[in-house]
Amino acid sequence: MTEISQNRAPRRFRFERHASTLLLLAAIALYVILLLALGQVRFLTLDNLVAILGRSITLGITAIGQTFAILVASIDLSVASVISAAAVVTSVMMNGDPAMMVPAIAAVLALGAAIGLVNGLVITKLEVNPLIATLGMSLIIQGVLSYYYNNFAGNVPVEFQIFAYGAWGIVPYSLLFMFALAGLAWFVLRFTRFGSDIYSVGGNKDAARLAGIKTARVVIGAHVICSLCAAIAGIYLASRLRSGAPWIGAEGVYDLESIAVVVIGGTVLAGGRGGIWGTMAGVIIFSLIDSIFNVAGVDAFVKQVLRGIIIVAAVAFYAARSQRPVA
Amino acid sequence: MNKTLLTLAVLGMLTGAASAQAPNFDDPAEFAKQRDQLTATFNGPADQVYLQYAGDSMADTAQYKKDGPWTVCFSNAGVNNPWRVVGYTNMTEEVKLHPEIGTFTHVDAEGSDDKQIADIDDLLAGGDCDVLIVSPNSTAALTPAVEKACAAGLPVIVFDRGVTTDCPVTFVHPVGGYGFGIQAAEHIIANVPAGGKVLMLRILPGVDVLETRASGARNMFTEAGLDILGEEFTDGDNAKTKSIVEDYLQRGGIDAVWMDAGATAVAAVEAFEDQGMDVPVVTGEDQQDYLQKWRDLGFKGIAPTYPTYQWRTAIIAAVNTLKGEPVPSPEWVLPQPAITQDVLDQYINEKMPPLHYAMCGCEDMPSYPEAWGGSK
Amino acid sequence: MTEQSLSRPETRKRRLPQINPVYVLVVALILAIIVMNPAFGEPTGYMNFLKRVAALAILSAGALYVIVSGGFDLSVGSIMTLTVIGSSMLASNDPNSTYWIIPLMLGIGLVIGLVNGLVVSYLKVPSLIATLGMMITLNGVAFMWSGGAPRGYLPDTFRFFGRYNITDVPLIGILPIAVICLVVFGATLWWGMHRTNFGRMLHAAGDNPQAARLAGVPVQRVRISAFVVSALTAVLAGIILGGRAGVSVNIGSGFELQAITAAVIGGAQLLGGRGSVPAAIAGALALEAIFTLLNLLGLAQPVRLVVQGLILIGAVAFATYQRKRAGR
Amino acid sequence: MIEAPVFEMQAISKSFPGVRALHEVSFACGKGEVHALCGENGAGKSTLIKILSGVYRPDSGAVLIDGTEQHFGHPQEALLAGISVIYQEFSLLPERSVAQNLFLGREPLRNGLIDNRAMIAETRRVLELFGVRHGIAPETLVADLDVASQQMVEIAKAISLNAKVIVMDEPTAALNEAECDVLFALVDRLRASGTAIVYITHRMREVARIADRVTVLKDGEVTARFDQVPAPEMIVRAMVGRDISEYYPDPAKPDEIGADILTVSGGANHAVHDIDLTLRAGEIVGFAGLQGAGRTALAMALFGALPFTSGRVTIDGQHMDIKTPRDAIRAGIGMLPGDRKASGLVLMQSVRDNGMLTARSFARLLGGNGANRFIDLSGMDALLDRMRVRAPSYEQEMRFLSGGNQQKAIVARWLALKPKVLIFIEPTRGIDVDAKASIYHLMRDLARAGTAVMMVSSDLPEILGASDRILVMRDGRIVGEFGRSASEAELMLAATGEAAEVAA
Repeated sequence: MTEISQNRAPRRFRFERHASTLLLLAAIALYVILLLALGQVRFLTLDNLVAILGRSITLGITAIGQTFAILVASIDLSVASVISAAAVVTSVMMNGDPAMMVPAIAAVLALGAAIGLVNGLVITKLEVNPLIATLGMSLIIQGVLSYYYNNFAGNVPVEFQIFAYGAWGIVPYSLLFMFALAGLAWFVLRFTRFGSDIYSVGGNKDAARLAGIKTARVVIGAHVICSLCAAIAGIYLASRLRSGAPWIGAEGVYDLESIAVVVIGGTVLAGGRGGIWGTMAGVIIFSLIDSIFNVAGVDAFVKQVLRGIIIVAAVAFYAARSQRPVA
Repeated sequence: MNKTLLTLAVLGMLTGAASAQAPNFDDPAEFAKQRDQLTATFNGPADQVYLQYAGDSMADTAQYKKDGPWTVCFSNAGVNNPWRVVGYTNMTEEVKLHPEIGTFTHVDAEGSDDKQIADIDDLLAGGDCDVLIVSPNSTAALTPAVEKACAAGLPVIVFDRGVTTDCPVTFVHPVGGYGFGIQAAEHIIANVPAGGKVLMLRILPGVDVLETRASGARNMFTEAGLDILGEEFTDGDNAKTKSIVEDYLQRGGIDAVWMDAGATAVAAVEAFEDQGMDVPVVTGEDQQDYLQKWRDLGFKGIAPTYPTYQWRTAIIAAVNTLKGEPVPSPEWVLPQPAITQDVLDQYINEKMPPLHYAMCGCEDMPSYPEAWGGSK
Repeated sequence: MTEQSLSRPETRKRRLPQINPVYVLVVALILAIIVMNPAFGEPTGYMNFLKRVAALAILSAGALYVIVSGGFDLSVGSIMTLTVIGSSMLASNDPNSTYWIIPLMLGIGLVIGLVNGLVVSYLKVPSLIATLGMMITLNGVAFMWSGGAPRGYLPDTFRFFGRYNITDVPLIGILPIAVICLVVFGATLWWGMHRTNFGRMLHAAGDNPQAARLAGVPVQRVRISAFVVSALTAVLAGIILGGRAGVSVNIGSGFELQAITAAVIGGAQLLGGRGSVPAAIAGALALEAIFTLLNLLGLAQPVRLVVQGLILIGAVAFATYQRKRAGR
Repeated sequence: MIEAPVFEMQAISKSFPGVRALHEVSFACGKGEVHALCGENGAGKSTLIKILSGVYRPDSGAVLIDGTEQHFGHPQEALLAGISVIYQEFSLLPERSVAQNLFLGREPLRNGLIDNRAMIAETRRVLELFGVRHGIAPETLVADLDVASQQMVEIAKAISLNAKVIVMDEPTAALNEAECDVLFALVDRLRASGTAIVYITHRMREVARIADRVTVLKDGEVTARFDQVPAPEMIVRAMVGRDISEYYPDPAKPDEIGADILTVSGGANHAVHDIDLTLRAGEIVGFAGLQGAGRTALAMALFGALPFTSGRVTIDGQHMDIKTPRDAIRAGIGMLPGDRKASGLVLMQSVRDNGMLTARSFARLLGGNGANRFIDLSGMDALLDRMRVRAPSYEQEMRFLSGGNQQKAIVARWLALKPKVLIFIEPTRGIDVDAKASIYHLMRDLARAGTAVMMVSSDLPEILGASDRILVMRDGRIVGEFGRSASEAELMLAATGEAAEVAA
């Protein structure tokens, strides 16, 4: 088979590279057409644009991390639990005291990094399928968390709520933060050796190993980043909800949704191909869909049906053209 | 993962009247207050329970008076369980009774705090709302969003679960969790001899209103000298409920089952039935399936309620506000009657769906019963 | 000279027939339960246990088909929900309706399985995403159909399969219908997986789809069939669970991951090629036994989650370790 | 031995489950030396190299670099020690650019960040060593390159490391003559600069052209070591270990070749063009050519895996429309893929299941898996016995068997269906010598029984030894037809389409 698979025609249009942009444009077009058709032009304002972009900050931050995990041909189902844990620890540690803001954030980030480290170690050293490893981790975190807390616990000081509610003009800090984080992630993937290694390990683990890359470290690193992002998302959610509860991660279905937006953004589940901006496009598409549903007054149940179909259709939009077999 | 979602859905259905303070689920003062309210007389028309209110403190709403047609916006925590479905139907039917409401905009947060905050932002950004009704997904989390809406000059009506601010025009809710627990516990104490064995089945820990239901009942059982076999969490899952009761039956007899919510009461009853045993006292809630099971098997049941008519009341409060009429405030406390053996038959309606909540206060509406899935 | 090179290590390496650790686990757990609660050792005790686990066990055996073929099926829980809600909507309390509702539900299951399979095979959507989409969609459909709350009861004829016991059976006293269903469907699924050409092709397709295709296996059709089998067993599991527990809106949620967990505890290889129906059923028994045991020990729900997580990771890590030790 | 070898491997032994790959092999290479490592497929060359480069750990023996013993646990350690390898299987990432591949895992940094400009400049510099004629742009994605260019990138990757030792594992498999010359010039230059080069090949003329010394491996042992390049025959004898005549079965006698079984006229798809071809009963037709010349693509087209988009195929004179492998199998065509692990075997299943697979695929879906209209289990066991598949039990999982036994089990798969045409792609790749001979005999037996056999191979001696007729392909076309008396040089000439030196 080697001969054929490599015997490709040179220089063809790389559809996958542009598909997420096409999908985003389609969603925007649909939204605008819908507003015009319904005569709801009052939604075509900058305020509303900001509101739409700001809908999915938690999902966006989580998805940035999930992009790393998926690029390296892994996956992380534990992000929702990490979000809950991070939010609860944030709010319990701060407990209204502004002086505890920095220690709390540091502790939560350390917690996130530790969880990512364990995920990575279980996947690389015990060679447990990432799906199972992170699902198991998710159950464990959720269990430990619900053992100690069963409601909203603690609260964050008013000063800390600026993270979620403060704004620069009409643009919330959190939105700027998300895009800054995405920029940072893009930078890491594009300009650092670690970022390059992520693509290599995700693309072909054996080749990466032969080239002298310590593949296990790269996988672990990707998982640490993934869990760190989930922890940041949890911190943000604590600021937004003013407190943390052990169910808020699961409530938002951030595990499956983050995977869905990453895949819709054109990062392939098999790893090695994709990027952050696709993921951000995926996040915005999700926000737009939500807004479209709200504007059109779609019934909650119909909404769910449509959302399921959209996820599959969007992924099919790329995948059907790919020659690779899928599992 | 999804089990958690399920429990959250159930949680959404049962959490109400959350107190604004830090969680304290064993508050003797609140306990006593609710105990009194259960038997107190309420103001308002006797035949329209959804218009009744405790106390006589009213809010002046003249500043919100506005000519119709109005746009009424409603940010809903979700319609992901039968209680909320019945409630939401009450609400939409109530809307139809008010021609002044030109547009009723409903956004559904699907059980997510994060999404509900974003939804309220959306409504504020482009919804052109004249009044905002909020059924918060959780108390503390939604407070900033509600405050933001108040700050935008909108009259806000909150119902079911509360928020920790008094900026809304009013907060509509029934008596509360202790009341529910008290009604069920009193019934058991009256029907089980001292030393009897009680199994307490709960949906999940940590939810204010469920905790108060349990703590109220627990204290009463201990006081009455009943033996609490155990407190088990069912996740609101029929199958699990059945398994738990079966396990307890294998280990010995049960004299009463106390339930903090009625969703799985029938499963608990069936566990006795399937073992070929007589059904002891099993408490429930006002779902049709439980009421009918109770009547058919003739066990000693009781159905405390967390009435769905508060969804009607929320619309009425909004309408009154926009009309500039006074509204009970800062809280509009609704009566919370229990269905007992004496009145059982008048609440049973076999034409209604099994998980229809009988205490809906909706029988007088023109579209009853079809809109609720029933037939005449 | 050439003769020397024939002394291959493999001839020395005669492996003992290994017993799947899941069976040891089940026996140990059940013994532990009996020690904690002797009543469990009596027929009513263990028959009730089997009755309770029947739905999950059948579901796991069905889910195993998709796992062996190299995919995931996250939609099974929502199929169970749809089955229960749909049946309650259609039955309108008519006991005779069961006879057409069950075939109809199986028909719906067939269509769902076909769609899953076609989307995975022809649209090349990874099964994780395809069935996730299906899960969200079907939950929405179930809500749409019922308007958010069930609108009818399941007639007793329908609940027969999950609820009723044959009493006065010699030796064992009671024999729940659900246990009979478990044996019948379990045996059928075992036969399909381990005794037919289809089952072997399923293994081959999951093991190495490219090789299977070049060996003439109709890989896509085999995969689609696996999704169909999975969806059909989900309908059956839904009927049994609905029979046992009655109608509720989220009855099936969480079962998709439990089914995968059970199969994995039973030694199934994620991403395909290896799996055993009896071991998957034993995995389901083990899972339920753990829950029962933790309940008996008075451990709270959170501890159950932790234990479940540890067992999940432990089972897979152990299997990997064993395989590595056996040599690659 | 050399005074101070750059690296020295002492008494290396290595076994894998089911096969002893190396037995006490010693090997060394000095500064400025090109040491050819020769051996048949499966002789242990690749394993030896993988031990040198830290992919495998030896079971026993020592690796010395500049006189100090090293225990590489990871390829990176070997890279740091100055050992760079051009692997036979490409280790390029198709979705990354040429420059990114070249600097995989060791991107140049500036202020801690990847210096893309330096990376591209350096890539351009290295690629220029091959001559501007090839014009591979550093920014191109590897997926967009043809096979020869990919091979060039692979070589450039190893060279750009400035390693002390460069191992080249059959680097010319995909190159045409001119490209080979560029490579040889490069090797000369590297030698002059003092690099130690291990050059793996089984092409004798390449050995003659560039090697200083030769070591021959056979069955995991060193069978000969020459300090000067000897006559090719001596190397071949050391590689094969016995007379060629014993090794390859007799060719078909003229009367054994029967009727036309399969014909193709004007067959074409995106990879092959203008295919006119006849396969006859009793005849083994060998297909030679460079990698990427379209041989495998042709086999895949005949087998329906990448079907012809135009042209006409007949079997036994009847027109066949073959669009899928199943169509091909129904028409009586079988195929043994070249990359057994990736495309042939279902490794987690038993030997028996592997053998039964195709028969079961064409039997009743819900029929019992013990027997079908083609064969039953005892029939399969008999077939496996007859082919002398060595396994402790036929219930043994396939992955525990050696390459040769795996290959035989796949042959059994096809024999169960009694195909009219059987296509072998690289039938002896990764198979030890003894098993190899039995595969050749098996092919011959099949042919004698009336099967038309097509063999695609990159191993010219194998093509010459086992075929009755040889077709050479280049750029997707059949460009020459030879009898088995042709020479390697003639075949190479046809395969590269350029003037070739006369060699072995």
